Amino acid sequence: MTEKKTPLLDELEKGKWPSFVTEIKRAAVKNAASAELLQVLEKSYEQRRGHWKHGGIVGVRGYGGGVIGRYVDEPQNFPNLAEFHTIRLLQPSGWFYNTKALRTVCDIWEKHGSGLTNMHGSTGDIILLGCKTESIQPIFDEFSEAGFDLGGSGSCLRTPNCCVGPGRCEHACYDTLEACYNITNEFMDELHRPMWPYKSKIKFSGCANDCTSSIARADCSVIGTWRDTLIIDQDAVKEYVADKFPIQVAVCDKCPTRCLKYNKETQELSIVGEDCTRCMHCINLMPKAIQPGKEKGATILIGGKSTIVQSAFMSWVIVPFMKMETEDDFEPFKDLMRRIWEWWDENGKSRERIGETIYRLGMTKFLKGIEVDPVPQMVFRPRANPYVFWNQDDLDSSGTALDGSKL
Amino acid sequence: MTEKKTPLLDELEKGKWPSFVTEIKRAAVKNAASAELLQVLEKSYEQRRGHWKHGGIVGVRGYGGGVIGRYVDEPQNFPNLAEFHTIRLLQPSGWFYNTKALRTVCDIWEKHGSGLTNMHGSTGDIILLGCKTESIQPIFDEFSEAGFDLGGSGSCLRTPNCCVGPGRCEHACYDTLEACYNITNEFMDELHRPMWPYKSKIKFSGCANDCTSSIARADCSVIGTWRDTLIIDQDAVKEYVADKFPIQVAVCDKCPTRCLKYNKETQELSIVGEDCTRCMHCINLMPKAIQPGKEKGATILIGGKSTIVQSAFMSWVIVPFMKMETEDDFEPFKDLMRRIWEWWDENGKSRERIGETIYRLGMTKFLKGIEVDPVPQMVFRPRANPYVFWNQDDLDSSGTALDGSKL
Amino acid sequence: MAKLDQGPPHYKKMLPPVILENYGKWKYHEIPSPGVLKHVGESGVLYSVRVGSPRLVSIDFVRDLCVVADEFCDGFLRFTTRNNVEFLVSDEAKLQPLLDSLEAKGYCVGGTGASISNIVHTQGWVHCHTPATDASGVVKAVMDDLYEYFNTMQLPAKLKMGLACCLNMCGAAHCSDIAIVGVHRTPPRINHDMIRKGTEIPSLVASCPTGAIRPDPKNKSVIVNNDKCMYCGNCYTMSAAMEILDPKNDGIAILIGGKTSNARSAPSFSRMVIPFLPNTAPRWPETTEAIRKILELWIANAHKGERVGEWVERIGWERFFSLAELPFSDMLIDDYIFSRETFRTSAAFKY
Amino acid sequence: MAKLDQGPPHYKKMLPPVILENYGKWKYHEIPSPGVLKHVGESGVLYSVRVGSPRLVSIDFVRDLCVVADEFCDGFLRFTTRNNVEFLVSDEAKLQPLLDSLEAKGYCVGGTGASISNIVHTQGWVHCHTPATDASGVVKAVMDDLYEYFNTMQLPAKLKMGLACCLNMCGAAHCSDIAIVGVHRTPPRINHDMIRKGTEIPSLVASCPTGAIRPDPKNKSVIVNNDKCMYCGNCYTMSAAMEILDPKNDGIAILIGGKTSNARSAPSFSRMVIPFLPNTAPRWPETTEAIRKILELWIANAHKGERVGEWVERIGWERFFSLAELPFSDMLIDDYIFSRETFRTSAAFKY
Ligand code: SRM
Ligand code: SRM
Ligand code: SRM
Ligand code: SRM
Ligand code: SF4
Ligand code: SF4
Ligand code: SF4
Ligand code: SF4
Ligand code: SF4
Ligand code: SF4
Ligand code: SF4
Ligand code: SF4
Repeated sequence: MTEKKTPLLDELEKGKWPSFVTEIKRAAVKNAASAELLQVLEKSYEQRRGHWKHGGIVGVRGYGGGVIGRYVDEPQNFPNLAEFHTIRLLQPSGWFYNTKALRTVCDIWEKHGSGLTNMHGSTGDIILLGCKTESIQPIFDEFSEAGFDLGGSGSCLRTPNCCVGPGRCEHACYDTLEACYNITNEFMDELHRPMWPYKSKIKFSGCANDCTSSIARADCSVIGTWRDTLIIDQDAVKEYVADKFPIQVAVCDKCPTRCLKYNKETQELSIVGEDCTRCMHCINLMPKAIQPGKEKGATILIGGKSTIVQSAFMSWVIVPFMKMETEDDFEPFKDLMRRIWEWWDENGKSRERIGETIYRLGMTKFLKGIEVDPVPQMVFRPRANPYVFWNQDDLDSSGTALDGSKL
Repeated sequence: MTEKKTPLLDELEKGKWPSFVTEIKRAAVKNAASAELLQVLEKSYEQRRGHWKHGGIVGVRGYGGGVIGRYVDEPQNFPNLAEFHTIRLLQPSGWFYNTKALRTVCDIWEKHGSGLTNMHGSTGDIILLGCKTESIQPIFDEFSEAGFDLGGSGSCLRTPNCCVGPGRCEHACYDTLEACYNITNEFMDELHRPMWPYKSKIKFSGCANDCTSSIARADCSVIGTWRDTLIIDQDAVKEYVADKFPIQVAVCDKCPTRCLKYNKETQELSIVGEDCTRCMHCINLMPKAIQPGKEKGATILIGGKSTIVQSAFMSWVIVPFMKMETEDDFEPFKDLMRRIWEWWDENGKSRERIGETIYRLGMTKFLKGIEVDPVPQMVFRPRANPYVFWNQDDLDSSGTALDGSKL
Repeated sequence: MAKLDQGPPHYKKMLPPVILENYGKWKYHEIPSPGVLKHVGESGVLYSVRVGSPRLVSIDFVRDLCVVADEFCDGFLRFTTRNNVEFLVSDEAKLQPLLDSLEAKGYCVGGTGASISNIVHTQGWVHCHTPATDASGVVKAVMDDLYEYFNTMQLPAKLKMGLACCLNMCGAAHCSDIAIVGVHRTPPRINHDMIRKGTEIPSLVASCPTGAIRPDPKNKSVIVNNDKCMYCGNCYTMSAAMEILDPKNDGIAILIGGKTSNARSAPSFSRMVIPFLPNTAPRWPETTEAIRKILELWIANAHKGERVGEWVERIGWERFFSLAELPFSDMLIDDYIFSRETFRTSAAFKY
Repeated sequence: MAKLDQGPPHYKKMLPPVILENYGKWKYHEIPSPGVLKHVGESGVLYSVRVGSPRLVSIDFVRDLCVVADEFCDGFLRFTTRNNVEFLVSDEAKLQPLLDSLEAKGYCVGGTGASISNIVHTQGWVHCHTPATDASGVVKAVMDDLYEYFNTMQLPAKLKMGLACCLNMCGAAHCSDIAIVGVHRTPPRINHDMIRKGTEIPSLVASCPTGAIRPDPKNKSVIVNNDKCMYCGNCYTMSAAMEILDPKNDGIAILIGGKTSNARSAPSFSRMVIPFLPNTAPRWPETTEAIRKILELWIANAHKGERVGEWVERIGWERFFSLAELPFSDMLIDDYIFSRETFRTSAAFKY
């Protein structure tokens, strides 16, 4: 490895935030490809453009995805980057690790790859950044041996992820870690063997704080909630008062439905249960005094995705409340997902995310297709136009005779 | 005229609200067509369907519109309704009348028409409902003689209308009656001789209460406003207090920007001027104490229309503030309208309202076309997608050299 | 020879002296009693007495108005944007006599302040070719039923109703507190002969918002894809050969919560809450009842000063449906161009 | 033989005992100091110490983390949804020593509560083929500049930033308080040879959101209507023959005011406030400065607890532009599918 200068990148070793340049340099010490990466990157910084090409079918036996093909645009100058593919590994739920597992990842990657990684990728995988085509199968074999599996890529179910949930959060309304694990395992085929119009993502958040940003980042957002009324511990409320916490201003005045009333005299909080939208605000501010209700579960929302093609979509409510307590409760969810994907598979165009398909064909057709009954929770507000499609078969029986009687 | 039974319609003579059936019957006494109308209508009530056909070119010499062709579907049974056209007459600004003018309308209409009228049509015209083709020209001639003129129909400027404004309202921020009169007269050609892709409407409201519903009902909504800060009369405020008017709850708490503060001690109202959106709420509730500011004018909004084809549109802000005090001030408005119609005429498809054309081509192209600079008041919020069109000619000069300097 | 382009009569000729004197100089107003507005100007006071009108009137009705105006208003009156009549009284002494006379003659005084006013409406079966319902008849039935809210001012806020007898929406009902909209529910039945005789096929094809119509060159006519049709009737407006009237299936949809004033909240569209009610002429009991129910729910639940839409937006549409005990169906979920913005992209909602 | 479909490692194996014992039984949390979370469970307390990560790291970085975790955390740690590291301390006695050790080794502790946290981001020039800007470099520059807000909790609320190096938005920046988005500004340059060699032309044509690409059968290639192109790069994703990278004109757009939590207000999209800033590598001073200005304006003006978007929505976007002294241009006005909902259909606004 020749030591080459990287004056522009060196500027990015200054400052308090940890430097990725330093990290590439660390890898470069041990790995020729990483050393060349430094040079290509310096070149990008000089020229202000990327130098990577994608494409080519790369992968492992038995799977249709999990590896992203990547090639430098001047292989003659950067031979070690001629092939520099990404491996995606399924992360453990909630990105929890013991050091043994982490060191295993490092060791295998040191042996076969660049020694560079993203902990983690934006979808959630462990991203191993840069290896040769010939190494892909050996890498997979070794990781497989060590208990790891490939993540998703291509037109398939992408690697689901979840928030820390019951692992460390008092707000969790269902077991996000188990749901993510169990459901990922259920859909191994959908994840490893692309077969849909386009990609599809699931993210699990334990409550409406949505710490996985599932509503924006996943085609299916599973967001914890409860069905009854939140629980107030009046003693704890008094402690907040004693601590001079401004309950009225910080909590009640910002409750979006103004359903939480603070009584200065009694130092008690009361709630109009049916007006609460379970937005989490009060619970966030007073976790010691306010808790989600007892009847817990999740809201299922569909359609989230980013900008390309039809604009960014956020997921919208399809099932307001689904129980998610035991493994059995996951079954209805899995059934629902199967019906949803099937409908999309039948109706979606190539490279059309499910949100776009639903938008194009109409929520009505989608709901019929997946056999879910419409409820007002699905919409912020009803339609403003009168362009209703009527089922012409039903019509005969809902028509009205000239004498006013139903037909 | 044979007396025929109308049992269904007779039901609509019961009840407290004045009855249109009674009115048709009154006309029927004098007019054969109106008598037949009663029969046709009774038939519609029996059968639950209309019996009218439109089409056919009917009109007066020199104009392209102002008359709507109408024909009963069974002329053999209702010979007097074989032709039963609508005449639209331009109403005086604000629908003010002296009885002489009104009686003139009645007399001419009695002579040539059904004796039935709408006072007024939904666009604003005096609607004379039902005459023969041969009568159209004589009717127009007589009305013309009496100082009346035809209103709009077809792909033209439709009859503008306005709220009562300075004629009887303390809120009027410009002279809606004069604006409507003056501008209607300016655009006589555009109104009487259809030449555009589709219809175009203007409505004038003296303030943001928008008593003409211009924002929903007109392609161009001219809504009175002011540019400085509203004026508070503190003595009058104290009178409201004395009258036990709940200022805090009814006014301040409902001010959308919460910029109006009531001081219980001093019994004074104060305002953070730059936060006020001039929504009219406080003025509506305390007209004796709060008035619009002194620098008055109008906001011009474009694009309103009802449901067909692309959905209903409400007008949106194109010019946040335009002076409207003197006749000279109308000139910039007229110029603007000419540019707007010209752009629409060039770019609009057949039967496409201007709001739809702007939506289809983008506000950017529209603003460039009419030479109006973009301001943030035009939008509730900026775009959420990054799909910006860049003028490729400007780009060279806004590009950045590799040394960071502007090109 | 008729004068062309002379424009409307000049409004100044139509104004009573008190208005000419106070023109643009009004200071404030009060509503001394339902239907009576008192406007105080810098040099004078004007009383306006608002009277309900069926809008579709005979010339004799207009002449009757003139008689009243001559007797009490020096011959001046006006009509409102909602087609009510306003008698303009400049002499306070004549106010009570006017009111007494109106009462005696059976005129309806009201419609001011927190009341319902006349329903903006359209032609319907009386004169139009596309109606899915009648206009004047429905208005009469509803106004009769709600009359107690016209001649009093006991509502939480103004209630503005609109009726359109077809989706062309000539009643501009699309931004009303309560909108009554005539709807067709079956695709057009094509009269191929008529089409061959003179319909401009390209325009007809272009008229369909959903692209349901395609040319059928073989037949020199068109074909309608019934599955794509949502019965807007725009094709029928273009060509009478596309018969859309269907007595058995036409009827009324109810939309609520729109407004156009900018006071407090931005103008908003009405939204569908009942997709269909039958055309039970002559008095549309299902419609009057549905409207009364919504209105009474609003009265019982709204804060003072809250328009229908402001109330529903505060409590949430999902809550409205459960309070109103109205069935929610897929019909009410938007599937047109701007549908996406109506989908609930939030995990926060009520039941 | 590799096992297929065995799925991710089981998370339970990755959890420290204190978590296993308190799994699903956490009662509440506190934030004793920036970067330190204290979670109190039914039978035990867990401290989590959050450390910033460049995300693009060497295996040695990961091994270093392991050393720390072994010493203070019984060998357990996790990563967050924003790619920070969290050391999981079950023994309170080890907390301060851990913090000291982290400090000594130069780790960045922070990102909790009302602070900025790591920027969700992407590959950029390091590894992707469509980037309009770098990812890690911009993030580094911005985080360095705003570091004072990472290791303190003095902001009005949490500030969530995202970066995407092209419109594919892998950083999912579209709902961030502050979004940094790489944008191209010139249409693709077509490599016709490459297209002829194997691009599937129908898919390429279909890939264009604005219909700017049409087939050119004569040339066995495609033609781009430059006037319709808004440089999204979707065609380049489909085919490398549609070269979209343009060093001179690529750069960054800033969007603000998005969020995904449902707390208080519904999740919302970020909205564009600066359409273009140049790619001034290596430290993007225009970008860091622009972000700092917006951030400081928010600090100075927001109510406590108000996210960026909540603040701007309260004061109004038009007011934001005047306060921020940012030029407003037609670039910022939407002209895409859902544009209509952004137009101000109200006469009420500020200046
Ligand atoms: C690695 C990663 C970015 C990162 O640095 O973390 C990434 C990288 C790429 N994304 Fe992505 N996306 C990554 C998360 C996302 C996300 C975020 C998320 O999942 O939460 C999104 C936005 C959310 C969404 O799905 O809409 C995202 C939206 C896209 C899109 C646009 C999809 C769309 O429908 O709008 C594309 C384009 C495509 O698929 O052709 C894309 C395509 C790509 C490609 C495959 C394009 C390419 O071939 O060059 C990138 C490969 C880069 C590489 O070097 O491997 N990537 N991509 C993320 C995956 C890591 C992981 O598996 O954990
Ligand atoms: C008479 C009137 C209804 C009434 O009873 O008051 C009316 C009646 C007709 N309207 Fe209208 N429209 C009338 C005000 C409106 C309004 C309300 C307004 O102007 O404030 C609207 C909604 C606002 C708007 O312009 O969008 C309206 C939106 C339509 C449309 C749909 C236009 C659109 O772009 O969506 C049509 C369809 C068309 O033009 O082909 C239409 C078409 C028609 C036709 C011409 C259809 C026809 O040929 O049968 C109707 C003639 C009926 C007749 O017997 O004369 N009418 N029409 C109104 C005109 C009276 C007047 O001049 O004062
Ligand atoms: C006479 C009329 C104007 C005209 O030129 O004809 C008129 C006259 C007045 N309006 Fe209006 N409005 C008139 C139609 C409207 C309309 C349009 C409509 O009804 O189709 C609107 C917008 C409707 C909407 O928002 O959907 C309208 C929204 C208002 C508002 C705002 C109400 C609100 O809070 O949303 C006010 C303010 C108020 O009442 O506090 C107002 C206030 C007033 C005042 C008090 C103004 C004044 O100081 O003189 C007038 C008496 C109101 C009353 O009746 O209580 N006027 N007003 C119209 C009477 C129609 C009728 O016969 O009932
Ligand atoms: C660790 C993490 C979950 C995980 O599985 O990794 C997490 C953990 C917590 N979140 Fe979160 N959130 C995490 C990402 C998010 C995200 C997603 C993101 O950042 O991309 C969101 C949604 C972002 C958005 O709205 O745009 C998120 C929105 C919240 C909120 C709502 C904030 C708000 O008012 O809008 C809360 C409640 C609060 O802080 O009051 C919350 C609260 C919390 C609590 C207090 C929950 C608890 O009781 O343990 C945790 C500590 C918060 C803190 O750092 O102050 N968490 N949180 C994520 C840390 C990321 C990081 O490294 O900084
Ligand atoms: S989404 Fe809710 S349950 Fe999950 S980590 Fe965030 S606050 Fe906790
Ligand atoms: S969860 Fe939200 S809506 Fe419910 S009481 Fe708390 S702050 Fe109010
Ligand atoms: S719009 Fe304003 S000025 Fe005109 S009548 Fe209504 S309140 Fe008065
Ligand atoms: S006009 Fe509206 S925004 Fe302005 S102070 Fe009055 S109520 Fe508030
Ligand atoms: S709404 Fe339809 S049916 Fe009624 S008058 Fe207008 S065009 Fe005719
Ligand atoms: S009724 Fe409307 S949707 Fe149906 S075919 Fe005619 S134009 Fe198309
Ligand atoms: S945002 Fe674009 S350039 Fe960046 S990693 Fe994703 S696909 Fe590549
Ligand atoms: S960059 Fe986007 S808009 Fe331009 S041609 Fe390619 S796909 Fe179409």
